[in-house]
Amino acid sequence: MIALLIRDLRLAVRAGGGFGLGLAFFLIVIVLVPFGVGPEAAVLTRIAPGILWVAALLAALLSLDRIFALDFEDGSLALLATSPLPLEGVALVKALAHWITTGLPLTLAAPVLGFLLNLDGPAYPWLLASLALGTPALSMIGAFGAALTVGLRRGGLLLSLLVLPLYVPTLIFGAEVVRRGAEGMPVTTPLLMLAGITVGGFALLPFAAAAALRVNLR
Amino acid sequence: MSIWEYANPKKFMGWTAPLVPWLFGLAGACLIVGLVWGFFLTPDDYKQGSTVKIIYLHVPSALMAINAWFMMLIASLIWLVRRHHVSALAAKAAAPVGVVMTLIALFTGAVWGQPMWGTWWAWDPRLTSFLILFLFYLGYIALWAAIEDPDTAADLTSVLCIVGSVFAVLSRYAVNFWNQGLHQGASLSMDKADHVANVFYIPLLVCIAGFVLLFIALVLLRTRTEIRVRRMSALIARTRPTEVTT
Amino acid sequence: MLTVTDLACARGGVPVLSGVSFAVPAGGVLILRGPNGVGKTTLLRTLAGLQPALSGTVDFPEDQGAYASHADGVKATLTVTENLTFWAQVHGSRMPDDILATFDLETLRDRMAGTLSAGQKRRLGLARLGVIGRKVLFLDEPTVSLDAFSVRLFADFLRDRHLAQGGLAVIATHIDLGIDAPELDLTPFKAGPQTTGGSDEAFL
Amino acid sequence: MIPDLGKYAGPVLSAYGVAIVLLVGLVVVSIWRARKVKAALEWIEGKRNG
Repeated sequence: MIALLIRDLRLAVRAGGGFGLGLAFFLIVIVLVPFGVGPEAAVLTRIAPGILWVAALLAALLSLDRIFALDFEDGSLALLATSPLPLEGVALVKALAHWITTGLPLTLAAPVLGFLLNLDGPAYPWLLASLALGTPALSMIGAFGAALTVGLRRGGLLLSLLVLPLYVPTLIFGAEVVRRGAEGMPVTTPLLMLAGITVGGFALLPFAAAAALRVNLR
Repeated sequence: MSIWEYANPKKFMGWTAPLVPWLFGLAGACLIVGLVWGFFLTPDDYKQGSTVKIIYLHVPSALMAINAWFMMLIASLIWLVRRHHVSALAAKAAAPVGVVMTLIALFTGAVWGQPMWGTWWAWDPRLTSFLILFLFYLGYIALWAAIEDPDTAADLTSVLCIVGSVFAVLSRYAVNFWNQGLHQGASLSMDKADHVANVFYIPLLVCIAGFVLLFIALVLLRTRTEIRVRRMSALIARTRPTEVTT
Repeated sequence: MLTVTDLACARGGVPVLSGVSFAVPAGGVLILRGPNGVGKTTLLRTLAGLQPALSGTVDFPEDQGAYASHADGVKATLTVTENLTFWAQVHGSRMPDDILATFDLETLRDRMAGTLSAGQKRRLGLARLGVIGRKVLFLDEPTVSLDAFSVRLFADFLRDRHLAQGGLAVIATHIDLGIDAPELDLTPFKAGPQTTGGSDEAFL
Repeated sequence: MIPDLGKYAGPVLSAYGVAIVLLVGLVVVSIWRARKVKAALEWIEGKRNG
C-alpha cells in the first residue's frame, strides 16, 4: 500500500500539472469573486468563508477523474485487482494520494487567499483546521464517484453531477466552522460533524468504491 | 411457492397485467375526489387564506418524493443481494416518478411559502432538502443513462443509491443545522397535517391514497416497459450471431 | 496445477463460451487458439477472476494467479527500474537482480518508460511477470509488437525460469512461441445463440 | 362554482395547474412509451417465430 502511495505521488509530481492546476484554479476563482460582487471590504469579509470553501471544493473536483482513469486505461487497475492488495486498500490509498496532491496544497494556500477576500482575523486558524479536516472527505467521496464512472467515455461531466450533491454536508459544516470562527462563536459542533464525515467516509466509502471498481473491471 | 417467484420477469408480467388498469382507475378516482373536495368544498384557513388548499398537493407529493427514493433503496438492496432483475428495473422505473414528485413538492412548497416569505424562493431547510433530493435523483438517472451494459448499470446505480441515501440523510441534518433559527415557525410541511382540523384532514388522506396508488401504477407500468426493453435487446443480441453465419 | 471444469463465460452479458474443460500441470503451458472474437480474452479474464464465470469452476492455488494483456500498466513517467520495483513491492517480493538481463533491459534501467520504443515497453511489461513471483500466468497476446529476437527472449524466460520453477501458463497467441505445448482450439466451445446463461437469461 | 380564492388566487391556481400538468404529462409519457415498446417487441417476436 505504501508502495502504491509513493508511486502515485511520484506520478503526480512528474506529470507536473497535478498540484499546479488545482491551485491555480483556486487562485483564479478567488480573484474573480471581487470582480463579480464588487470591492467593498465588508461584503467580501462576510462572504469570504463560503467562497473559500466553495472554491476549494471546485478545485478538488477538477482532478477527480484522474484518480482511477489513467490506471484503468493502461491496465494497471486490472493488474492491481489480481494482486495481493485488496481493492478497498487501493481505493483508500488513491484517495489519500489525491488529498496529498490537491487537498493539502489547497489547505495551505487558503489563508493567503483569505487576505485577498479580507477574511476576519480570528477565522484564519479555523479556515486551516476546517480545510485540513474536510478536504480528505472531499477526496474520498470523489474517489467513490471516480470509481463509479471510471469505465465511461464521458465520465468527467457525470462525475461532477454525481459527486457535487454528496459534497453538500461537508461544505455546509466546513463553511460553518469558518463563519463561526470569524464571529467568535463556538465551533465545536460543526467541527465534530466535519471530523465525523471524514472518519466515516474513510471507514466506509473504500468498500463502496471497491465494489464499483470490481463491476467496472468486469 | 416462495414470494420471490413473483419477481421472475415472466411471472411478473403475468400478474401485473390485469392490475395496472385497475390501479390507474383507482388512483384517478381518489385524486379527482380528493382534489375536487379539497379545492371546492373546504373552507379557507383563517390565517393562511386559500393557500391552505395547496396542502392537498404538497403533502402527498412530498411524501411520495421521499418514499420513491426509499423504494429505490430497497429495490437496489434486493438487486445486490438476490439479483432479481425485476428489482433493478423497478428502481430504474421509479426514479423519473420520484423526480416528478420532487418537482411538484418543490413548486407547491415555494408557491405556498410565497405569500408568507414574500419571495418565490426561500432557503427554508425543508425546501432546500428537497432541492438536494432532486439533485440526487438527477445523478441517479444520469448514471443509468450513461452505462450501456444493463447489469453493470444496475450494479453501479444500486451502489450509488445506497451511498446517496446515507448522504441524503446527512444533508438533511446539515441543512437543518445550517439554517436553524432563520425561518423558525415558518416551515410548513408534514407535521402541519397533525394539527389540521378534520375538514382538511379527510380530503388530504384521500389525496395521499391517490398519490400512493398513482405511484404504484406508474412504477408497475414503467417496470413492465423496462422488462420489454430488456427482452427486446436480449432477443436482438441472441439473433445477431446466427444472422451472420447463415 | 490448474484445473478448469465445464466453464462457461459471457461477454457483455451474452454467453460466448461454454463447456470449457482442461487441466494444466505444474511446469506446463496451454496455448489458446481460435479466430478473433471467439472469446480468448474473455476466457483469460474469467480464469484470472476479473469477471465471474456463468458456470463451472476454475481451480488453482490461491493468490498465485496473474493476468497480463497488451495493456500492461507501464507508467511513462517512471523509470524502468521504478516500474518493476513497484510491482515487486505490491506483490510483497523483491526484484530479482537478473530480470533486467533476461529481457535485455539492462542498458535502459534508468530510462523513463515513456522514452522506450514500443517493443522495449512490451519487454518491460513482460518483465513484470518475472518480479511478481506468481506461479499461474494468464497471458493475453503477450508477444504483440515484439520482434523475433524479443519473442525468443520471452520464450526463454518462460521455459527456463517460469516453467522450470514449477510455474504454468495459459497463453492466447497467434504466433509460434517455440515452446513445445499442447494447443486448445476454442472454436468448438463457442456458445450458440440458444445457450442458457448470461444476464439476459431471465428475459428469454 | 369556482370558490373565491381571495388574494392568493394566483399562487393556488398555479400550484394546481403545474402539479396536474406534471402528473398528467408523466402518465401520458409512461403510457405512450409502454405502447411503443410493446408494439416493437411484438414485431420482433413475430419476426422470430414467423
